[in-house]
Amino acid sequence: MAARTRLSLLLPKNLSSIRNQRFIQTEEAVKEPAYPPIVPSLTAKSKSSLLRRNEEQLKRIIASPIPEKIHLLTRIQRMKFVVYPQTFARNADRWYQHFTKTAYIPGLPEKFNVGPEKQAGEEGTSPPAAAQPAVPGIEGDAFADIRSLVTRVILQEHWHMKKRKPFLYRNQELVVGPFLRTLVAELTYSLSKYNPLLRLSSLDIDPQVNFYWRRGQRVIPKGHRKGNLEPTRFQIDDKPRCQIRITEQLPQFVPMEASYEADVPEIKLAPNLMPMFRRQYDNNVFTGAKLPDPACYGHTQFHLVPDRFHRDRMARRQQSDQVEVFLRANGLTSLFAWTGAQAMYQGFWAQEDVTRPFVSQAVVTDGHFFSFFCYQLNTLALSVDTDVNNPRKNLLWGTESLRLYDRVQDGEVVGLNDGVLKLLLQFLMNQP
Amino acid sequence: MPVTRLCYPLYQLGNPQLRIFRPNWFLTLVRPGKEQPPDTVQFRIPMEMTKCDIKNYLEKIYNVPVGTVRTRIQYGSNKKRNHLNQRVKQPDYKVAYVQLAQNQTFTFPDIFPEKDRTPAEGSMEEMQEKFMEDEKQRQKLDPRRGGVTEWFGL
Amino acid sequence: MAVACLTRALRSLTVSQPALLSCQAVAQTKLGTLSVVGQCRGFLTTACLEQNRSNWKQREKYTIRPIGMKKTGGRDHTGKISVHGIGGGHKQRYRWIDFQRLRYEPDQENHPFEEKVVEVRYDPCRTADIALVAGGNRKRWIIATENMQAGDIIKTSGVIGRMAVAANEGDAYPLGALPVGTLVNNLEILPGKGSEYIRAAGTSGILLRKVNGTAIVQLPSKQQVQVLETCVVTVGRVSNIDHNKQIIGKAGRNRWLGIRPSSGLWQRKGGWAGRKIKPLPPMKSYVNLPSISTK
Amino acid sequence: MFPSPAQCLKTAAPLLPQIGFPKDLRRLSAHGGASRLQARRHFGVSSCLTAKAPPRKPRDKVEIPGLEMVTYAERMHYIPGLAKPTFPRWERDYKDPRFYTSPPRPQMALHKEKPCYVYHQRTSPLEGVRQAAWLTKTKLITGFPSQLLSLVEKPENQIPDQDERVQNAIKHARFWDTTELRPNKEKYCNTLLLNLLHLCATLQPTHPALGRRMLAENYILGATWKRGEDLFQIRGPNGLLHSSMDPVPEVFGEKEVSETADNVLETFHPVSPTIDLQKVDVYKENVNCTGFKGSYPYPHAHTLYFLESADPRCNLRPEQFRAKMIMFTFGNALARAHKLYGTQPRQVLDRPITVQAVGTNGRIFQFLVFQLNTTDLSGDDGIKNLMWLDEDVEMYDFAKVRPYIKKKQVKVPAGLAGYKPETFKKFLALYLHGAV
Repeated sequence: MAARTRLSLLLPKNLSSIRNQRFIQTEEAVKEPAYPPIVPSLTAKSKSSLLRRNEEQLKRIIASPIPEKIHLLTRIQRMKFVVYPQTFARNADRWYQHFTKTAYIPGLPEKFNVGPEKQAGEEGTSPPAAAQPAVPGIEGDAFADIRSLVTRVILQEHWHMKKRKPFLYRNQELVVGPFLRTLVAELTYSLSKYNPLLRLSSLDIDPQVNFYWRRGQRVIPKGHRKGNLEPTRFQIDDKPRCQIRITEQLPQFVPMEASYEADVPEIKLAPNLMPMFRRQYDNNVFTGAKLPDPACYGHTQFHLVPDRFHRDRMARRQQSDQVEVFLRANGLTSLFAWTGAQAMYQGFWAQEDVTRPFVSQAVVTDGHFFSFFCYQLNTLALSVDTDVNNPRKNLLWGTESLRLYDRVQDGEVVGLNDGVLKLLLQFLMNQP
Repeated sequence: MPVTRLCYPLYQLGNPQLRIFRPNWFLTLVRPGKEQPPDTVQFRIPMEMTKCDIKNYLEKIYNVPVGTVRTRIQYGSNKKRNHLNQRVKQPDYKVAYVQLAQNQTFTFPDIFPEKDRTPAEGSMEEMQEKFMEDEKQRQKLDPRRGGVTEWFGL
Repeated sequence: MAVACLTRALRSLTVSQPALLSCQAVAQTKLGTLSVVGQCRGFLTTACLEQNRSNWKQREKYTIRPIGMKKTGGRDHTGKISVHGIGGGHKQRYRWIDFQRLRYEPDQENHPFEEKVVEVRYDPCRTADIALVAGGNRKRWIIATENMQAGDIIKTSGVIGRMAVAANEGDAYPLGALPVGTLVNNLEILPGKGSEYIRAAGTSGILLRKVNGTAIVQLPSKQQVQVLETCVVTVGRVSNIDHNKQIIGKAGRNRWLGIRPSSGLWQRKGGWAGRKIKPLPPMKSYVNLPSISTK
Repeated sequence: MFPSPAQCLKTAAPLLPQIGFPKDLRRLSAHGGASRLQARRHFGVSSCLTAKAPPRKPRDKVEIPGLEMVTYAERMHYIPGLAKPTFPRWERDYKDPRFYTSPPRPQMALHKEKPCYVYHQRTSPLEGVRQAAWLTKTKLITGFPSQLLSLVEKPENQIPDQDERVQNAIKHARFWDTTELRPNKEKYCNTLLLNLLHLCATLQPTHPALGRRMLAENYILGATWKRGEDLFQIRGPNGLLHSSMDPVPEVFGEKEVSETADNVLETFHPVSPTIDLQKVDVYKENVNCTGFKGSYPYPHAHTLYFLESADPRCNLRPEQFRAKMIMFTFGNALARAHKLYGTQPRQVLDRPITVQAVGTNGRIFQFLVFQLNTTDLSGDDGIKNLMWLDEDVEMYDFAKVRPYIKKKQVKVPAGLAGYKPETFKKFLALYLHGAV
């Protein structure tokens, strides 16, 4: 106390000299700006401070290396909508198009255009189509070989092999699942002669594909965060039957600018009316292998329609109109998740949008019917702040389901459709 | 089948074997509180009714194509207290969301449309309205004072 | 109801009074079927102690798989405590020991047979170690002897020859076939019944003498028993000989073993305390009892 | 202290209905012992009080011969005075699987006097490989066949960047396959095998004969043979089968085959060779099925792949796992031989049948080459079958997500450590056998 009083008494004497010195200093400082610019506080409870913290976080994410980046982006767990690729919801494809900002284009891209054109003619007359060389590189004998190989694969699973009777609603899993797996493996191996990309590929059986993104926002209606804006989060946990990963990227189907005019349905309603449900667990972004794997690009995914959504069961429940919708929704979400995860493995995310399109293909099948989907990821900027003035859209091409063969009768495959087989070969032959 | 316990008349020999009982259930079509997709219809239904019941009810009696049915049970509030400070429970009810099949849509009809409410010239209402408006105008503070209270004289 | 119960109780205390009727009794009189033993309930102090008790030990077929046990807590089938001081402890699984060493395999009767020791291991349910032996088409658990190891071959025979056999440890013979003075364990008291004596860790009995068709064995307690010479014994000493040197160490370890502390009630030491010098009990004879045929 | 009886009566009165009261009261009070008995009953807790009343005796029916009982059967409802009708016991005339009870065992259609010993995928034989060798009458040679290993030494039979790609396959199985930190054992075991198979199959452009192969899973095998006096069967699903259009060339020449006649099978005396096999007496005789019906285009079993942790409910120890591999390889060969040469036992097969097997637990591999020379398995003498078993070959030493640190020293670094390229060479040699 005493010291302080003494100090205060002393101060007035020295004050004038101190003041003079300070004035000189400030005049010099104006000339050369030695002070950093005035920024909001980092710790205060204000809007500007919040903005600054967000910016700093953004900078930190952009500056960090890719594994760190993915960790930072998926770190915080909140309630998120779980998107099931194989969903029971009706008319799910339109909702999913909105969530992923994807435009659906019926038919296949120009590259495979030989296939769909033939489709129309082929239903009735197969001989002219078969004569036509459909797949580049595989003609005549080579195609006949592969055709007989496919016949053998079908017969093995459906005719030759002695199996236990599958349990109720496990038929697809136990009969068609091994068939699809064998078909894909054998086709990949026999085509690796023509497609050198497949030699370096990696074939995953029952892999796991996850993707996490944000799209849209809502005002929190109640609770202690009431009134705040909260981005709507989505998570896809997909489990394809098998998938082929490659070391090089597939070429784009169309340039990015072609997607500007495409039309994406807009749905204003909350996603839980679809219905979708929210859960909270680890946010995962995963292509089927972790980051150090060299085969980090996607080639083709193969999905199996489970018994629950089998065509016959849907027809029994008078939901035949939903069959194609279901397949489309499945192809759309699975491909979006896979390509999105590939893009994120290259370091792109909502704030750093993709510089080159990412491309993957998928086949959804129930053993008899095959539907083919191609996906081109043009943008990952889906969250609210990045979505404004972003004309890019993701593109999905898809066919209706096509019948590979009619039935197996007395050790013979009846009505094997060459067009579908060629389309399958074309998909596998796709290379940069 | 209705689940309620009914006392059916005792079967006597010689009566007809096949008897049909209509369900004694009532569905209430309600206006959705939150906006629903156009193909979704919202009902209030009795507690005992199941999804299959609703589907059959709508399809068999009203010929409505039903896609899927989802139900939930709404908890009636028990927050209110009576004069003895005991909790008073509102009854629970079940809500069904019916998605229509075959691309059918449904919008809840506007039963009480907004009428044009311009009162007749020179009527009592008009005069009353005018009076009220004047009164309100008078109650307002002087905008020039810029929110300074009345008692604070300049 | 409470009032009724109370009045009923008090009424029954006063002897010389006109009886009064309780609610139930009146209900019965109304029906006109008043029996002397009415069905009214008395004061109930305890709930019915019926437990979910199926007999886990009762099985049709022998198995070497460990069987899950249900703890009794010292209660018997009526639910009353029959053994004090039991409860808790580590969970244990029961391994079914085949105590009848001379159990022939089906359709191979009366041939001496050999078995191979597969495994010697600890058993939570007894102090001795147990051994898994395999022979022919079957496997079974037996009580291990002192030096038994995995890979040993042990012999079992039911033949009593003229000469005494030179038995190895772990072999099983009838008492009549063994030389006098052999250390034995797993003693049967009736031929074919299964061994009941000398099964604890580190114990052994001595074959003292053989008298016209019977054998006299000294038990670990120094008591002598006389049994038929066809009773099968295992040669040697039971395994885990250091069991009696183990130190429990703390009260908690006894709890691990499922032993609860005694009541703690102070009781004046009476005649039970202190050393007593008593003569050994006379030799016990199991000879005259009717024997069960070996099966 | 006690209330007088009158008071008591008064207090109890409103509780009691009045009807018939005084009469019964008098009767009870006259009966002197009643009150004492009541007292005992009210304070006692013995279970006889709480017990239920004994069930009423059923009324014995009087049957008068020649007199017909009038029942209400045709009236279809109860009528007092008429007797209750008795109907014959209802027998179900249709088949309902929920209420099916099997007939006693000896009356079953497939019941046989002679028992059969069944080997299936969950059998864990006590003696392991020795027992399997006895059951299949096989001469065991440990080690890997050198002529097969020389196949892989040639550079054209190797995959480009072989070591790196194999290491990537291992890393994919052990580290990269899951979003979790590390995959569990069942998962990485399966993934590693599939990855290695995929690697081998990418040799197809250079070796077109590899295209004449096919993978099959979950097929059901069945084979029957007699060994000594006993009947044996092997049946059920087993590992992943790699089957081929062409037969696998035999590893041993005829000279070596004829030399096996001198070999003496190892016995394990006190234990019977049938120990731990399932003994059944209801079975089909002559079960012989390769698992495929019709004219299957890939009839020759090439290699069987077994996973040690394929069945979570049945964990076999390594010795028993090897025995399982031998038995099922033998079963496949035997089923094929029975199809080719008939089920009658033959002393020497014209062309021996070779089947290979690979077993793995995700780190340790077992390689087996089995050659079926004879189907005459009854006696212990004569030509024997042959097998080459390479036990416990390690693919790598450690695959650790976190480094193993002891005493502040890194004993094992994180990641794949101690990769051994020879193991994959052996794997590739078995794969390429018959295609080069």
